[in-house]
Amino acid sequence: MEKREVIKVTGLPIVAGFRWSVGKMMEKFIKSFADKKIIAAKCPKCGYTYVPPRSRCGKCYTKIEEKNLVELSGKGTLTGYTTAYVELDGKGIFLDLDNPKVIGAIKLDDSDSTIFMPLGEIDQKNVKEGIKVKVVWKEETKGEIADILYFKPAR
Amino acid sequence: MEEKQIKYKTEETIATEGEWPVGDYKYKAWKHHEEFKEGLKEKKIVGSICSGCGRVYVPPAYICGRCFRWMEERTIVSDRGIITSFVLSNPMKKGMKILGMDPVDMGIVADGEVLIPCMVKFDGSDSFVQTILLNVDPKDAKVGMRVQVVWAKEPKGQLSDIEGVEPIK
Amino acid sequence: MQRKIAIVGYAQTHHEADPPNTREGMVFEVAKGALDKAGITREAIDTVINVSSDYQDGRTISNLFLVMAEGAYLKDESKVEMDGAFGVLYAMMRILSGTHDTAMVVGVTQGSIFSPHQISFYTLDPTFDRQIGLLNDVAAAAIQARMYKNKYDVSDEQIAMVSVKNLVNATSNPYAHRRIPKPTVKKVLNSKLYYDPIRELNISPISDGACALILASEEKAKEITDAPVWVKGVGNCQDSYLRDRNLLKLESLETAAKKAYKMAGLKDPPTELDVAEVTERFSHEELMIYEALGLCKEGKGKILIETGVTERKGQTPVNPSGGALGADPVLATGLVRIVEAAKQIRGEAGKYQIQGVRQALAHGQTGLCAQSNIVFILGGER
Amino acid sequence: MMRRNVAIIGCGQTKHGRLRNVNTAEMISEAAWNAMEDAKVTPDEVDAIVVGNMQGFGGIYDTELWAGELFGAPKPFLRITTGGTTGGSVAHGGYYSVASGLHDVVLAVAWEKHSDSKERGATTGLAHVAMANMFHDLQQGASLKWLVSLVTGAAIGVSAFQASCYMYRSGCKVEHLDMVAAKDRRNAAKNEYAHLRWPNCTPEDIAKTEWVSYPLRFGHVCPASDGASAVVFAEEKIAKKKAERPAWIKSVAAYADEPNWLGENSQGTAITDLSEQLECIISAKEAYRRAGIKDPRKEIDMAEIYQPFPHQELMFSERLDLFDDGKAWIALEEGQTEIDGSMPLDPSGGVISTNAIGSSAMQRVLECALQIMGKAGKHQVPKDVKNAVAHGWGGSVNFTTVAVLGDSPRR
Repeated sequence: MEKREVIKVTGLPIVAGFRWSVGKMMEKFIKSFADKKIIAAKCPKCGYTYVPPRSRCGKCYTKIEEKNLVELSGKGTLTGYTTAYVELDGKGIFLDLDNPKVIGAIKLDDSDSTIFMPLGEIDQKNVKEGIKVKVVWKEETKGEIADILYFKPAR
Repeated sequence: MEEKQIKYKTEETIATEGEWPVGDYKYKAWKHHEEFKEGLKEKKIVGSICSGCGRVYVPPAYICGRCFRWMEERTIVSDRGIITSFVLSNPMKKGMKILGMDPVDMGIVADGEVLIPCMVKFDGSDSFVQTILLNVDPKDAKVGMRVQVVWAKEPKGQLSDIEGVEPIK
Repeated sequence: MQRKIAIVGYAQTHHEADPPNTREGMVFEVAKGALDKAGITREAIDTVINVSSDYQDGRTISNLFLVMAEGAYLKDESKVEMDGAFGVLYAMMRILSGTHDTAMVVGVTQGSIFSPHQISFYTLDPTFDRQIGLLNDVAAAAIQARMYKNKYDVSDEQIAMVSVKNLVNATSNPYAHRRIPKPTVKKVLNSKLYYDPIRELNISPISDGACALILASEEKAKEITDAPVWVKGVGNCQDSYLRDRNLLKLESLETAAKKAYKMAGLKDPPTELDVAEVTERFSHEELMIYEALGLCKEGKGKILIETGVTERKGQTPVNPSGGALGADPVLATGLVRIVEAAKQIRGEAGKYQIQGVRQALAHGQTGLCAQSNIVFILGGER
Repeated sequence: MMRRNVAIIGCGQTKHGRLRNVNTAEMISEAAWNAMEDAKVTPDEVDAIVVGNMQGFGGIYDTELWAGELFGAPKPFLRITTGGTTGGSVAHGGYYSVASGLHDVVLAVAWEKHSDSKERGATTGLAHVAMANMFHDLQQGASLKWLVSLVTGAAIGVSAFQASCYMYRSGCKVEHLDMVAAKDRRNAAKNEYAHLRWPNCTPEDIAKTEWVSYPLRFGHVCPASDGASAVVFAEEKIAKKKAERPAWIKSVAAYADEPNWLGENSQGTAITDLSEQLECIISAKEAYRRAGIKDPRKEIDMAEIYQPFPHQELMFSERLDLFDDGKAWIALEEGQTEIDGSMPLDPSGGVISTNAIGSSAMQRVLECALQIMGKAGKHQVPKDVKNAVAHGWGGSVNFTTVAVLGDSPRR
């Protein structure tokens, strides 16, 4: 039995890299960030509005095309939240955060999806379900996901 | 010639990026190679033998899936055997990058060298071991060829103690 | 069902954080253990279903290296890459089709070699949520827990009571991983805060473990054992992606449960089920599971835990083994639930045996906030 | 007991190639919708969905959790993943889902999106099969020369070694591999969904390509494709109602052998001939027995074989008992395996022309179904196809999936 001892094997520092093509709908969505716009896909049949947009309605299976894209105001309602005291380091370890982050579940006005985005400019005590929030853009936007900094209380 | 081939391609949309840190896993393994390396130090090839079917596994394996039992016994097999398959690399060139290394520059292989990775079944074993066929003209490499181990001058008890195999004269 | 199917053998490892055992060793241990338990040899098995994950194992086609250890050499073999309970579903399909009569399902995960939480991150939409980088299974569950708490006025203490119940139960289960002396609500509420309101003891532990189970058709089951545990019903369903789902209830679990109840002929599950073994990766989730399974009305899960209905001595004990909060070898966890439910029916649960169990429920899940669920109804009598 | 008959009533796929204008979810749903439309069913009529791909290649875990809604979620989903055989295993899963009586109509979808990987070709995924072993060997003091020989010499993994074994066993020559590759590239030119199409390709064209590592040339090697394929399975009554000529699944079998290359963490395995492929012999035998096929050489009309490398078409056609062991190259020389031959092999062009790995073995099933349904278009074989065999191959050369399809239900 003592023969069946176990050793640990560590790998070479290799990382597998990926670059996911986003498709036409998502490309429009991300590129429109350059103009500080958030667009969504509205199902032509049932009206369910997806943000980020997608090419097929998950509720009634109708095909959604580029002509069904609509622009949102960038304002919305906080429907849920959590304060993060840790974050993953990318290798599976939870690291403690010196400054806890608030993650918001946000339903943008005129859309039905919930997006999960960082909240900023807000005191943790004031984070409540139902408050109105709005998007805060980088000063100079380039048409990339990082153009959205966070959401903050609307008033 | 290339232009006769039609390969389907579309226009590109932008892409998002991400990674999978495959090097950060902390795998667990048996100490089967420790046993194997102990043998190499004395120029011996260690295998495990199944008490059920008598098959000999090299390097030692721990479970015989045929007889569904642990393999506790060990045995020594010959350092001579036959080539069961081989392939030829293209000639090594300076400037080639393999896993980020330039093997010619690093002196691992000679400029123009053709590597012959091969599989060898040592006499008395039921496994093949993957190694390199040395000291032979690539044109003369054959499946079925009798070979013997080329041992490192001073075996240290590591896998590289088997430098490769060469034809038995 | 067009054939009757029974569980005739099972085995699990002692689930631990980082045991001195390999993937291969664990799989061999449980495969052999399950055969021994059933009193049969490898030759009697027709088909083998492996349950493991390439991401969890850090090997593409990770099951190929396990063929010999799981007893699948020259067997009709396949792999399900979801919770182990889905593996049982596939094994059942193979027997129901009439192609096979006996099947072994083997699930394995080594949380110690790479974190399942990191892997949960890889299930996110790579074109958006993965880029935002905030979510993972714990963060998503925290948002859900907060929503649930607010909507139904559930307190942190009530949620902590789920952890206490399961951790107390785990102390008498020799296979459980997380054993803390005298778990209390205070201990749970004082444990490290991850994502508010979720603390360390609200999250299932990261375990290494394996589990195997043998299924047989009616004819074979009767040859093999005097105490077959019959699979009376099964149902499964996968929900929409996180963004377009109502997080306040586990709709796909409700659908799955209804299907399983119907197949098993249950009319009033809370009274007809003697015990349930469910996969609660987070303690609030167990309350939501009560509701989805129809053990209580929406938002009333807290009453079941407060009044002790789901305690070992309660009317419908849930997770007498300690559940996933007691041990969570991710892909094997649902399989363990089925085994624990079967043990209760056979009266083999030892110190945590519930008296007089004739009908039991087992649940497995995959995905963030329990996106894909499967429910089994097991029974002892014909 | 009564066995339930199951048929394929619809097939769908994407074009294969470098698909950079869609994301994975859109790619999968395109194939799924094509199949549902072909089968004349809506998602509401589909009871359950079986999916699979090789997760390491695209970098997304359980893609269907994100993508499922585009083709049917909420619904019961089952993910089956077995390496190269994934597509075959997913198809088998679809078959068993219906045959079990638990579901009546099931959609099976398999895919791969290689171009999402930053590394060239399929190297990410393939290297990961061996990665854990390689790390282990290096930690145990394997030499750099050994590593270089492994990476350069055996760049296409174990297949070059297998070709070497097979050529020794059968006496076939590199010229025969050139002939197979040329035939399959010509067949692919007739298949609008194929990735690499080469009209009028000759063995001489192939012979002009450079060595990857002897005995395999670049002209022999499959491309790394993006693509998805899907089929709809239905029970007998629905199948007869929905499809004019359904493709009946007569049997499936998928036996596993000991890993042919190395075992877990480079332990030895007791196999020395990579071209023996016992698991394929047994899978075929079982599949024929279950299908009631007594003489496959007479009863099988065509085969779709999983052959990312040309020696595999010859080797597996023998293991599937369509030719004698070591004699397939003679049939090749005689033109029997051509699209208009007596035993057409891979009229679609096969994996050598299109390899979206997770989908490839599903494609074999799909292509057999198309041939039986008479829907294969320009690559429809001229003879009447009554029975066809679909093969998948993978793992460490130790997994095989076999499905026997026919124009009538199993009796």
